[in-house]
This record gives sequence, structure tokens and C-alpha cells, in this order.
Amino acid sequence: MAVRVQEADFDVGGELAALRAGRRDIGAIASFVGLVRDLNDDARIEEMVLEHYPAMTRKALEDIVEEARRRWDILDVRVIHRVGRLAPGDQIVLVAVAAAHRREAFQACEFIMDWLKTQAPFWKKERTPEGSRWVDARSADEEAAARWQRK
Amino acid sequence: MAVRVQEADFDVGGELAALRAGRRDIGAIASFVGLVRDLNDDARIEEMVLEHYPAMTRKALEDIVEEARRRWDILDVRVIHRVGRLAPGDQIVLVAVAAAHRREAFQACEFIMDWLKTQAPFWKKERTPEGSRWVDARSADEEAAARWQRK
Amino acid sequence: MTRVNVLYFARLREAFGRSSEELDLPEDQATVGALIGLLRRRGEVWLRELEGRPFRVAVNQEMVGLDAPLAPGDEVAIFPPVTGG
Amino acid sequence: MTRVNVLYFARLREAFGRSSEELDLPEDQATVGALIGLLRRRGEVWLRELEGRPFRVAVNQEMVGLDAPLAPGDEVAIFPPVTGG
Repeated sequence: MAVRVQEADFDVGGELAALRAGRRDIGAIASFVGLVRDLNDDARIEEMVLEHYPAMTRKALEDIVEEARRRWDILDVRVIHRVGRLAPGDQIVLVAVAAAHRREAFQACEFIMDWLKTQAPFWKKERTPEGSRWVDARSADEEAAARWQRK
Repeated sequence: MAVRVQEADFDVGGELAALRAGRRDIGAIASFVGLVRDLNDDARIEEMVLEHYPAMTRKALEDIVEEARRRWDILDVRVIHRVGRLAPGDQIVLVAVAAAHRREAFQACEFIMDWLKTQAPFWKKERTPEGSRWVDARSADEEAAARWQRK
Repeated sequence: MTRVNVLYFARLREAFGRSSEELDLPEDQATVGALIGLLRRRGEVWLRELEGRPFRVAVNQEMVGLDAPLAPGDEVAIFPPVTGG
Repeated sequence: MTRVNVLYFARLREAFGRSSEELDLPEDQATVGALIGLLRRRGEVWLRELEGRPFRVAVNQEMVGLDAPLAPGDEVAIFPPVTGG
């Protein structure tokens, strides 16, 4: 499936290989992997827990992918988002977009990430040496998503 | 090494894993893979041969990576470009950029691809049922590179 | 009355000490805004979270604004701005 | 005289029937532009390729413009606009 939400880690190489398997019309694959950093807002991160809204998550991601397909001429998309407990260095999210040409692949991939950051129902809780805290939404993410508003 | 020019295929998953191995400061990896399409300018592509200027190629790619490092706060870069004979569906080029945040990773990755397309000494020759032909440079690639000219 | 199922996530789930509850709204005030007003009137943490800080609402798994209407059986989720990716 | 080593790549290599040659330029005309002028005066395919179509020049593996100076021993590469990636 194009969109998956799972606790397990994912294999980027395998996902990209599956995206282009048996096809010769793809000229470009742009992809993005988000990872847990060991430092956020000056605090050392020991662990991260990703909560989500199971009934909504897949649909929200599929809607974002559909919007990308409406806007750009792209051939295939893969979105995988992990939930549950993660450690620094762990992979969180994969977005991969296949297209005939690179510009469409890059644009759609960055669009999906920007919208996912503000539209998909995931919440991060970080454990630091000072205790656990919910991560606050960043205004920079709102601004990044607003770039894609249609004029 | 950050930059490689080779006849052999490359393993995207392995390259991305190497880029983040042992690190916990990377929050984002943006990557791009270019592939041989079986159709170009309405002609069926049977084979592609990539010629390059060996004494210049690596230096040209390293200069592009250096320029990206000057412009964005990025942590690591991998560029692999193949030369020699390729078939439709084959991988041509990989650009992967690791950064703390996604915007820098995306920007630097797209910048490196756009500059590579107009600055690195590679030339494609396609074999079609009507014979072989050198691929013409596209004005769209010049325009894409010009986007990054500093004001 | 319009009975809806209200869900809370993340910081709101912890602050309110519950992950869901059923609530009844008068039929002539069955909107997201009216529901939020009803919750704010509980005071304390409800007022702090739903008046002082940004939050988002989804009805039947679609993000909506405060003027969205509610129908019996709707699933209304209230949560902080999302932070995935 | 300024002796330089001239390399041709891709379509130019095939059109000119050679991948390299050594050429001498008068010292007071040792520029990329003067070298291109000398090649154009060979006529035929040289004129067609270097006057009618776009090309690029690198001196010692750096892309340069027509006004770039040449020194003895320089490696001058002439090639079509690049098409990698």
C-alpha cells in the first residue's frame, strides 16, 4: 500500500526498490527520511513516544498523497510513519515520490512532508533527563505548510 | 568518500545507512535517485552510454557539494554518478543530504541536482531503434539552475 | 439532544484525565464551537487548555473549524496541534 | 608561442574525429576566444559546431568564459552543454 502506519522500523532501500520494480517510466525518485535526534530545544532526548489517532491517521495521510497527485504529475508515492517508542537515531517517517522528472518528484515529496507535519494526527512525547514533555508544534512548520497554499 | 564516479550500480539503502551510521544528530535525510527512462523525446530508449571527463568530474562534483555546504547548514552529503553503459530502469545518480532539519536537506539536495545537471561534465548518448544520438541539453535545466543564482 | 462521542489525544488526554466521553448538546446549538464552550465552562484545566492554548478539532476524522455542525453519533476529536514527521 | 592541450568530448569528439590535439597560439592572443577563432577557421564541421551551436569550455578542469587567458601547458576542454544526472 502507498501509506502505512506501523510500530516496526522500515527498510528505505527495499521501499525504494519496490517503488521502481518492473517500471521503466520513472526518471526520478525523491525521498525523505525523518530521524529522532538526540538533542531538541537544548534538551538531551533519551526516548520518544509517538501517539496517533488510529481511526484518522491513514485517511489523513492518504488525503495528503491524493492532494499531491492532483498538483503534480507523479507516478507513485510511498509514505510510512512509525508510532510507539523510538530511540535517538531511529527512523520516524519515509516519504518517497516517483515521477518522470525530478522537479515534480522533489516538489511533491517536500509538499507531503510539510502537510504531514501540520495535518496528520501524530504527537511526539520526549523523555529527557528532566522528565517527559509533549513536543510543541513549531510555527516554522505552519509557515512551511502555508507556502503550498494555492493563490 | 562523499563523491564517487563509477560504472557499477549503487545500493541506495546501504548508502543512506552509511550516511547516518553512528550519528544521532541527523533529523532529516533528503535524497534523489535519477533513473534511465525507456522513453525520451518520444523515442524508445534501448541503451544509454554516459561519457564523462575523468580529470574534471570528481572535482566538479566536489565543488558543487562545497557550494551547498556554504549555503546551508547540512551535516553530510553523498553523491554517486555512474558512467558507461546503462539500460532502461537502471540507476544513474544518487544525491543524499543529511541535516538537522528537513528544509536544509531538501534545499541542498535539489540544489546539488540542479547544478550537477548544468555544471558536471557528463554527456548522455541514447541508442534508439532509429540509431544513436547525443542527448541535447534542456533549457529547463538551465532555468532550474538559475533559480539558485544569488541575488 | 445531539449526542456525540468526544475523543482527546496527547497532552489534552493527559490534562483532562480521560481519552473519551459522550456528551449531549442542545439540537439548536450542535456545533463544534458550542461543544468547546460547554467544555470551557468546566473551568480549571479545561479552560486553561481550550482558551489559553491552540488546539485542533476533527469531526469524523476530518479537521474542521469551530463553526462545523455536529450530528448525532459524530466522533469529535480534540487535540493539540500535531507534531509528527 | 603558447602550446596548449585541447580535449574534445561527446558529440564534439565524434564530429571532429579526435579526442585531443596540441595547438600553438601567439602569446599576445593566448585566450580561449582566440583558440575558438583558430578552430573555426578550419571551416566545415568546426565552424558548424563552434559557431552554430552552444558549447562549453573548461581550462584546467574549471569551466570558463571566452575571455579566459591561456598559459603554456593548459588543458583546454571543449564540449557540448552537459547532460548528466
